[in-house]
Amino acid sequence: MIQFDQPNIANLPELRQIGKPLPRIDAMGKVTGATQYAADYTMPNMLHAQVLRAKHASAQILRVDVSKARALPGVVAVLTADDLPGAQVATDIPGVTGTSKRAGTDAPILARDRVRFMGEALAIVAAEELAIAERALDLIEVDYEPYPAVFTPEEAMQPGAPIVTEPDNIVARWRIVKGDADAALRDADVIVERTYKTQFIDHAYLEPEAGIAWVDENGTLTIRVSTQVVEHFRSIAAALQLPQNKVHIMGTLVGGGFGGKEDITVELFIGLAALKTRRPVKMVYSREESILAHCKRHPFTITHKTGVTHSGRILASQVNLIADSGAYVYLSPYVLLYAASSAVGPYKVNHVTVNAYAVATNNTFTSAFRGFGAAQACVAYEQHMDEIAQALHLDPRQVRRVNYAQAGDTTPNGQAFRGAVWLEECAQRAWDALGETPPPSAPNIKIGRGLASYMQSYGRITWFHDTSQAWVGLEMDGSIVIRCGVPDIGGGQINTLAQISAEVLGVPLERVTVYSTDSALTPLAGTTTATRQMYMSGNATYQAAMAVRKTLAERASQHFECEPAEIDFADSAVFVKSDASQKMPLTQLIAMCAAEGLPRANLSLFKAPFTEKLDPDNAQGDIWPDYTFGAQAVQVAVDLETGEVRVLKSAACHDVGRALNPAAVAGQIEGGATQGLGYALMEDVQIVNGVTLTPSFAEYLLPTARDVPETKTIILESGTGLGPFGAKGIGEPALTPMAPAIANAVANAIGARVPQLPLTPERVLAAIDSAR
Amino acid sequence: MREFDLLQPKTLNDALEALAQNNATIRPLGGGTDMLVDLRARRVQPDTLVALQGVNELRGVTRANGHLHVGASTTIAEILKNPLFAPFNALRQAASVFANPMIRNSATIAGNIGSASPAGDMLPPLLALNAQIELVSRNETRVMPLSEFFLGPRKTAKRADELISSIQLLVTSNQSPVSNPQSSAFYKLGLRQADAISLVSVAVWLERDGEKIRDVRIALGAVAPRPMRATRAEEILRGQIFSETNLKESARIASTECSPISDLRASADYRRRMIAVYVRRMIEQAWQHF
Amino acid sequence: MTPKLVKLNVNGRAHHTALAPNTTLLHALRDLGYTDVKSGCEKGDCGACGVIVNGAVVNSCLLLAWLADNQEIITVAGLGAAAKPHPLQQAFVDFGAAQCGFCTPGMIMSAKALLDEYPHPTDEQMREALSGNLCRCTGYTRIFEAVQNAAHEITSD
Amino acid sequence: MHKKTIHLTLNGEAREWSVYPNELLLNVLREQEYLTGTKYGCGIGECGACTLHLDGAPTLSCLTLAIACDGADILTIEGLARDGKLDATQQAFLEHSAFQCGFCTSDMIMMTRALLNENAQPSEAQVRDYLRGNLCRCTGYASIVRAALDAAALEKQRAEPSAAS
Repeated sequence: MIQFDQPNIANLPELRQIGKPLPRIDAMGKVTGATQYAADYTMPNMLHAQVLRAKHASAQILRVDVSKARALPGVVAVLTADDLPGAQVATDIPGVTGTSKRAGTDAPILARDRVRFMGEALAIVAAEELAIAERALDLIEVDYEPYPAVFTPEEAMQPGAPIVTEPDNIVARWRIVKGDADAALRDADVIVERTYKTQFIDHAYLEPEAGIAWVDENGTLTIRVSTQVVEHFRSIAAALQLPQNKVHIMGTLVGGGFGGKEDITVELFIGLAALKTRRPVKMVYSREESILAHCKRHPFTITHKTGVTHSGRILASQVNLIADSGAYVYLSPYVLLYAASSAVGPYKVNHVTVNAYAVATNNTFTSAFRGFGAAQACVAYEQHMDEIAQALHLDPRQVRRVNYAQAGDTTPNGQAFRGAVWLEECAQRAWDALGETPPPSAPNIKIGRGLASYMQSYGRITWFHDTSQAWVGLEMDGSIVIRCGVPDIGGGQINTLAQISAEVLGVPLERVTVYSTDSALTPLAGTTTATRQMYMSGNATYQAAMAVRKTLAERASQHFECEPAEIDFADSAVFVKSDASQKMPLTQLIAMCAAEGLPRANLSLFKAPFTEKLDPDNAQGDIWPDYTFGAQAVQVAVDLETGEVRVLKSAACHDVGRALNPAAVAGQIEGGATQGLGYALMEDVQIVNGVTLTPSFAEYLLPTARDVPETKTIILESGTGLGPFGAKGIGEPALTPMAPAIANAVANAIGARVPQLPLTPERVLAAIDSAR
Repeated sequence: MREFDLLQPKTLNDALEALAQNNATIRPLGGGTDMLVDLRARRVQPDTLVALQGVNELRGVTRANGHLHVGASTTIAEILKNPLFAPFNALRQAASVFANPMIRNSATIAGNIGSASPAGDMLPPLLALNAQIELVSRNETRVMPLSEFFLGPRKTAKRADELISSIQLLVTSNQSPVSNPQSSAFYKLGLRQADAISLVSVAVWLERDGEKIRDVRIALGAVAPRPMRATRAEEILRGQIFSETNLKESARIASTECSPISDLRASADYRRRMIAVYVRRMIEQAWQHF
Repeated sequence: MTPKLVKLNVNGRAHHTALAPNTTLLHALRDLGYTDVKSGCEKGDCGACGVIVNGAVVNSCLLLAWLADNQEIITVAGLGAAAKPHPLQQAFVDFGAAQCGFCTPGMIMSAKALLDEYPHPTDEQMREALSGNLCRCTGYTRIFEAVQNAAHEITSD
Repeated sequence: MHKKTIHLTLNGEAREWSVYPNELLLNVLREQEYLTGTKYGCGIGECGACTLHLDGAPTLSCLTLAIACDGADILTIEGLARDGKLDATQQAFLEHSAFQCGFCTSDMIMMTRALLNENAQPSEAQVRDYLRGNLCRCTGYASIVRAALDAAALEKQRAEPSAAS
């Protein structure tokens, strides 16, 4: 159930569609099966591609012999690294990390001399039928020679450890210094030092990675692919040595992303095969391939050393973070920055030192995942808040209360929080929503409660100089067309734009059509990552729609002989606010504008705040446009004899600034919390000595319909967000506080803490033993 | 997926004929929920599959001569729905947590038995209920206690030319004046609330005589190379007064009788401990059912 | 491995199609154009490929197509279309139960099978019926609301 | 109605087709072989868009039963270029921009190829006469005729490389 609260709505304009839980425009296609996802497209004369993947985590490749595979009838092409000299996948964001790109940053498309993780791609087969391609993989002979390997960041940081990527294994580091933590720790009444660990997890979108590529008659490589980033056409062009305007990404509706479709997936494999064969080539990852060979969430080891007063006030924090980057760099430097910058959470701490390292190992590579480092940081800082309270014999909520940041307080980087910072409000409401604690159902059951507050940025890093563009136009029949490059990954990205334009132009939502996700045909809108599309493309759409409205209002004001400000639009009509009889159909006004050559469309670019890079000495400076704040409370039952944990109740409260579509917002919050539940209790990509022990959904467990608790979702609207109508992003924030809230609830129930996610029954039972 | 030929016999004779004619690479196909997964993973490499779906002799659940005859092709979903299974609480409980509803609609009882996974959900309750298994081939029919059927992980006493034709369960009625009341219970400990692979599973069956446990069978899953009976733990309880002390001792013995391994889901030590907990709980639960 | 002509009755339409014995119903349906049947794991773990065969919802990835010869198969597209959606489909739209939408076809088929058996399912029955269909976006809450409201809608007609 | 298996050569490669007696060559090419260069324009032999070479002779594939092609040698526009090198007719059409929408281009080229096979030095009148059954709605034929004539010259030039230098 959604509780809906509007404590600060007075400064918002009258709204007719924004704020309503309208059915999404993409919903009917999805529920009737009409929506076509990437794997649903076929083309005449299409080939099927499969990729041969390394069977060793670290090895020299002595020989790759594809002759037998090439000779198999029905095989059209077998490609190895020899067929694409020099081609690399850029895994750093081109042009934004500035100075010099670290050596060894890029990943090969196909491994040539060495494989660095089990599952790395070695060869591509394109064949007439999928079964033939699969058979051809068996015919490729590879000789490996084992190469020294390292599987934990701690070992990889030791001198003399095998080097995974040149020049050394520390692929990224951040050192943040604010105030003087050493000195302030000396003044503390109590010092609490603890270490927390998180695991590899998999995005586990229901739609495996998929795409189809073809070369058109102009030599343009077109790739229809399930992606969060159509702008990859540039790095694809670079890798395949094509001009940027000869690579065309046509996105599709994406069957779940969560960061896992932020990096390139099938694009280069099918792109290469299409270029070589000049035939359409389709590739769909198997589930096993998706789990084995695509990126994972970074495991972190986070150590907090915190100095506090007896009353619970935090004086200083020293935080060390070590992240496992896996075999390649990908987005590790930025994931690490998110974690480092939010290391002490939404609390006012004047003296902070953060040291953060991302370290290469021979594990599957890690990269973006909803929450992007900030979620891992929250697992640590929110458990640590409870442990501080325990050390001081105080109520954890009280310790949070005395330390919550206020507007104007600063992050470890010195960035000041702006707008409403409703941490206490959210925590109180989430906690209250749990209601009375029920008695345990059996003597061996203990009930526990936990809370976690959080901060999570929305919008990209501000020194990336982020922009988005949208085109909004009115058709002659009064329908709206939006053109915007936004990929819709299921969060309602497209519907949000539709709802904004429908509101501004007074047209029913169902009369809006959005053409999206095409790198060549829709204005580029940037990535569907970093909780940025509502903020960025929402604002671009708002600006474009407002520009159209302005033209129309001016023309209407001439007709009605009034001021343009007196004109309003609703229900496909235009009218004078103060005199309802002064009214005409929108189509009539559109026709007048068309007859006079007045523009009925606008292309608008929205710019996020731009900042300079951080101070290299102490990482001081602004990093993000703004933050979302909120809290998650849970109630759990723990079986003291078995360690089994059941989450009984979940209550989330987030200040989303403005809920443009409350049903969609609640859907994000509920879905994010459920991912957080999986993170806390069952999800674990177990990679042991480089071998993934959890290659399918039988071993890698997602929460089922039976695992989700009674759920309350409380949406607060401060109206102070930077998005249209004062909205804040909620995509990533929804997940962030759930796992630590559950960890705190379990600790509350059993009187001991499991410092390592996930909280398996066995680990919980061990903690119960230790507390006895 | 691997290439194979698919035979679709309409009669049991035709199916058995096919199995008798072919070499060792022929395999029967029941609901397919294990077989297709194994085929994809290349765990099995048959040249020929014999689909049993169309063989009517393998269908149906009938009650006769004090026994329930459960056709090999009986689906797990049917065990949940058919009232004839009502006396077999442990079997019903196992069916209710077996994989998920879609799998239950396809998966068959014989398929679960034939797969002989140490963690097969239906196996401990069938052992606790002292099920008999009937195997048929072109030349003979043999019936054996299910406890003798499992030889090791995925290894059974079934020959390649044989099919599981039915399972037989002894039916007794709690209303009957001639027999003692009986009760059974099952629990599966998994890592989530549905569609989980068992860390351990426990099934117990009790026959009550006043305040005494007249007879008892305890079966364990996922803690040995094959589903097993905890016979020494049974001995502690058999013919004894139902007491907390006996219960705990029996549970303790059960945990020493099993030989679990450590794997990605849990350690051997944890599994042993959970056997002790759940043997005790299931006996309590079955007792409370009286 | 000789192909055989198989008759698949899908959503009331008969298809005669030559299929190899190792073709799963999932691939047979998708090759016939029923791309509303999704492939998520191909081993019965996720439920995205759920279809109703002779009244029972099954994983089409675990059923060989030959064994569906002459059987009645219903996919989500057979329940209704945009012009005339099934009450379950309408409820999924109205309650925001579809986010990325990839699990939605299988989820609706399991919900359909549930409501066929229990027109007024309890929360327990509903959760169990949907427990073989993984959803990674919604956290299931909105799906539960949609199913219960559809049940109400169907039975009040 | 039963399918029959036939064998033929398509663009130089051996093919086995299983076809119903009533299937048209044009449709089999487009739908089974995905050779969509051969176009459907009218279905009654009035436009020439479906022209290909059957045993060397220009043939309307919309009026040809596939089942009758057992043992035949078929060449379509896709098989004209050899070893990555355009045929002289293709090169000439390219250089003369002898197309606008491009829909008749395949058949015009296939006809020109057939013409040059029969007559290496055709006159303009002979070109126009040969192409009379192939309709073009865009170009007014002028550029096509120029291309056809030039193709003859180009081919002559290719055959005598020394004369060209």
